[in-house]
Amino acid sequence: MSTAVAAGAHAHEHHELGFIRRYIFSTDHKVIAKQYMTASALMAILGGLAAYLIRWQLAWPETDVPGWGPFGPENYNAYITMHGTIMIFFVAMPFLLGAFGNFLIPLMVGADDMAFPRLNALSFWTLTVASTILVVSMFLPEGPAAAGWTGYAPLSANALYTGVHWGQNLWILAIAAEFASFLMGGINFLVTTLNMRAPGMSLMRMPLIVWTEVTASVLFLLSVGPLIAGAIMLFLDRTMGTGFFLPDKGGDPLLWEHLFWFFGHPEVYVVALPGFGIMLEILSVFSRKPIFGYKMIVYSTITTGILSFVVWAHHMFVSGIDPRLATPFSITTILISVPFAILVFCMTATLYGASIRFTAAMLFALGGLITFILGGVTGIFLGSASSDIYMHGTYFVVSHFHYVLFPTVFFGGFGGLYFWYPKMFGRMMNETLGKIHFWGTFIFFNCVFIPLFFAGLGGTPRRLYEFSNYEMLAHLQPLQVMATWSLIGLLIVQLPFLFNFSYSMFRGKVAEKNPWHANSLEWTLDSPPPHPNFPTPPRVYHDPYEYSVPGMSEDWLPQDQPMPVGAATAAGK
Amino acid sequence: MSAAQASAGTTMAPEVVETDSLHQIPLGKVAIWWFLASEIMVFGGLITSYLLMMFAHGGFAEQAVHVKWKLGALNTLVLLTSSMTMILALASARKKDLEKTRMFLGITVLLGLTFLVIKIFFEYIPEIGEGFTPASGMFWSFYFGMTGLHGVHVFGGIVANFCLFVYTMRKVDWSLLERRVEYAGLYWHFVDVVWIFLFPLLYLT
Amino acid sequence: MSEAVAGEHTRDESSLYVMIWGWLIFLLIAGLAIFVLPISKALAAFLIFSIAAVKAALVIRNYMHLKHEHLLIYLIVLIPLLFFFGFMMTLIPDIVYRHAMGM
Amino acid sequence: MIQNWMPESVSTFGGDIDSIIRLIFYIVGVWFVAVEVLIVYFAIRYRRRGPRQAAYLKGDSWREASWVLIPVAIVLVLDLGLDVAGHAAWETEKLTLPTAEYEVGVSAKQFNWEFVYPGPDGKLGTEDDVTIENELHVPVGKVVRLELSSKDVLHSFSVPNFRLRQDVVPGRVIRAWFQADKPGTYEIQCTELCGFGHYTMHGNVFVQTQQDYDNWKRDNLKPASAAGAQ
Repeated sequence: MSTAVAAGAHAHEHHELGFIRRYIFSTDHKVIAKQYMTASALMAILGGLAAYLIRWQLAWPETDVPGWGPFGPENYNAYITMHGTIMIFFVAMPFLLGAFGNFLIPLMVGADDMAFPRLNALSFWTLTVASTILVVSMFLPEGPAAAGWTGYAPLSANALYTGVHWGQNLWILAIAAEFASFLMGGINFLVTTLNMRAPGMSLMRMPLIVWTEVTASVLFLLSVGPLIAGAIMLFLDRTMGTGFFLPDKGGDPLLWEHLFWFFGHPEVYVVALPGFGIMLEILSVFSRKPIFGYKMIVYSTITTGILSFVVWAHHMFVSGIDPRLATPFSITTILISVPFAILVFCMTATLYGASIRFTAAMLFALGGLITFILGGVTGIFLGSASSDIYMHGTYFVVSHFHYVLFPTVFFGGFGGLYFWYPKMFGRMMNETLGKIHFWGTFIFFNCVFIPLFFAGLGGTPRRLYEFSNYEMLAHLQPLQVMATWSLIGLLIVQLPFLFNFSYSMFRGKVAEKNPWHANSLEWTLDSPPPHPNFPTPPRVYHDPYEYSVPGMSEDWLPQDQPMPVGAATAAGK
Repeated sequence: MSAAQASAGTTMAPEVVETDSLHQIPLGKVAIWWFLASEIMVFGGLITSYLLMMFAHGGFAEQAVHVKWKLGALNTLVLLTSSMTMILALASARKKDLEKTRMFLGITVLLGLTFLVIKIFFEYIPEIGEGFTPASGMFWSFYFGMTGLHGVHVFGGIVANFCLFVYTMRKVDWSLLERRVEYAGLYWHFVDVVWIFLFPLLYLT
Repeated sequence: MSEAVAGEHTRDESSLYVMIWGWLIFLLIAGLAIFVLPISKALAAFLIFSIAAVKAALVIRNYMHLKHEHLLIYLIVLIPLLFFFGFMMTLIPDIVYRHAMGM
Repeated sequence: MIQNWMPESVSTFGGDIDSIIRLIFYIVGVWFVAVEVLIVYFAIRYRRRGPRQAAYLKGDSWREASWVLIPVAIVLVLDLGLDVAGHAAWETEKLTLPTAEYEVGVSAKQFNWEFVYPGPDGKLGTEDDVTIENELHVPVGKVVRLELSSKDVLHSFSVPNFRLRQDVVPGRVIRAWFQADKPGTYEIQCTELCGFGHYTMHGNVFVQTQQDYDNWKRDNLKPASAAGAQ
């Protein structure tokens, strides 16, 4: 029984279905991807609101927040917790893994749908449940969890310490449900990529975004277990009176930190790698060049994945673990900069001798690369144990990880949206608005976090409600004010994007099959692609980055077209 | 889920073998193994924490004398046997012998239930009666936490097997049944393996 | 399910399965025997856990018929075990350290 | 130049920490500027002008790959160098405990620092200890050992001027030390989220000349029991 027939039958039963089954409880990976995108967008608005409240309080302490009202210390702790949790677990992962992974993997490997369409839908609805739980917890009388997104015990393990009872419990439940959702999703990604590739699509011919998504899924699958165990123990501590993390009952707070960061560090790469994948795709297409060093990038991605499992204790250098652990962990930590250096240098080398078209997508990819580098290099300060003694827990850390996550999640993500929007919705987005959006985002983002680097160097601790207690920080207050103004700007420049996104969906210029002249398989299909994706199973002849092949008339060569003999020899193959 | 695996499992295999040997493995099997891999990490996290606590401050052995290791041994016997019946169910499914498949699945379900009954009514309840609750000491926290999580897994396995048992009541699609029994079995044996380690950890310390 | 895999299973292995079960029971009894016998705690623990490992190996290789599987499946099983042990090993100095500091 | 942004370093090991920070800053700074400039230059230099075909470079051959691998090799060497350079400072501050000339117990609680000074018998943990909140008085130029413990949740004892930071973990006693070499008043921060009052958990270190310290000690470190007896 061949793919097309199987999925064809599969699809027919769909087309007779009504609106609900087709758009709400659909099992079509493209629809599910859009659902993920919507979910993450809604949560992103919440996260942005939290950021606005936090920053306003930090700039003008104890003044009523416009459009909100008074904002007390307990609210502050609650909202930094929510901001972190939402942005990492309910925006970054659904956006980069859920939306892009779901949309791209089957299309790019030439499969008709995910391996397990129903499991796919289930994982999305599990995520919805998780988000709902989290949002509900924000409306509890005593407020949501307030122990930080890392939920360090014992603060999180005993309600007495924060005064939050069910807020924290619901936080644990929400996180657990989110994990369940992405476990299902990750298994789906892996099986699809391993088993459902089209003929000729060998592993080394897969687009890099697929590689990064899959590596991210593996990292998630293998790292999340200990934290699930930890979450169970934490929940028992809060509800059954056990004392896993409570010293007065013989527990050990550092155990939670170990369990959390064993997951928490790979999680960084779970988010960062897909962002890089998107940037790589865009870079290659708009510089009309093959990615420089495809194999090197693949291997460094895998190396990053493996290394990310042996660096977690660098979050705990000064947390009271055996100080002798610090040196090995700072070696591994700093070593992880090597694969990332390869990644960055390869991207730079891809620009060399290119013929670059500065579309909004390309601008976002380049902007992401440029900003990420700052996030990467500042990591060295924190990776070296001795300088971490001073930097740890300051705004320097805050800026560092925002510089790592924002470029990958938002620059990468926005770039991906501008790039694949035609394929997703069959219409083009407005380029001018897109460029306004990019420059606004780029400038304001840097204006938010560069000041905070210096605030951190000045010794400002993070997670402080306000700084008036410290004379030594008084002279740094202007930096906080600047950051807040920039954040307001950053939030405002998202409006053109939202308008552009929703307007183009109905009024945008109708997109043809391959508006960017790109190579990978999804561009060989109509926009938007039908379900089943491939009316005839595609056959793949070469890797997806054959741009500007010497001795060819046009400068791109789709994956499902064999390389002309003359060109192949000219390309030195 | 298993149905999804089944439908997908049949689709790709034949035509893509030419590309890549991985395609010979049915989708569902790869998925189940990945699922088990993450499960290994879950129980791994718990076991690691348990050992860490045990080394960090002893006193576990003194507590462990209160658990009913004879019943634990009996439960181990039950689970091991159920594992055998499960694999025999698969064997007879491969021989297209519906009667035996159904019988072995039924036995497996019954053995699973026996395990839970012994666990709950002959261990948990008397122990709590004797005043050993999850709140009474680190060892008991781990004892109830780990066996409880394992028990949940056992229950899940029982449900899955019972669904298969019911499925065998009707006219069956053999390849489908064979795959489902195999995947349910993989999970069931994994639960068994977990217990093989939990038993000495918790009862024989 | 492709012929290659199905082919391996066509021969009947039921008798083998029962034999494995016999071994498992024997090992279980052996473990319990070691538990009740008056030998040093450390040695007993070592023996009991080696036996548990053997039992697990028997179940995984035969009942979960890993021995018939593709290399990929082995990797899927071994990698998490690797990380699990690495994790455990890394935490040990932490405990030792706590004892050294008298905590 | 990164120094100007950091509070003055007044402890013996502060200088080492600062020098490693400076080292990282310069190494990393050079790379950062170099790569950014290169990217921007490429972006401008190779922008699309007319139908020029882009170069076909896959970086598969070793010769091409070396453009990336050689810089990466340098990065690797520098990384290891940084690890070696960084270890010394970590060793002095965290791995070694010089014999203490003064001992102070630090007991953190939501949301105060309690400093426990040994009474006349000069030993900690005896009943004549004196507890003072949020004020740590130490003599200049003497090795002071802190015995950090917490009564409730995680805290972190941080004195930016000393480049000293150590989390305080309930259920453990963690030792830290410092030797201040400049009299003055420096601020103590709690840098681990410890509840809604986290931002109020603020203290001061008074580094005093031996003379001032002895006076202060005479006036303030009377055993509580003796005071009660009178």
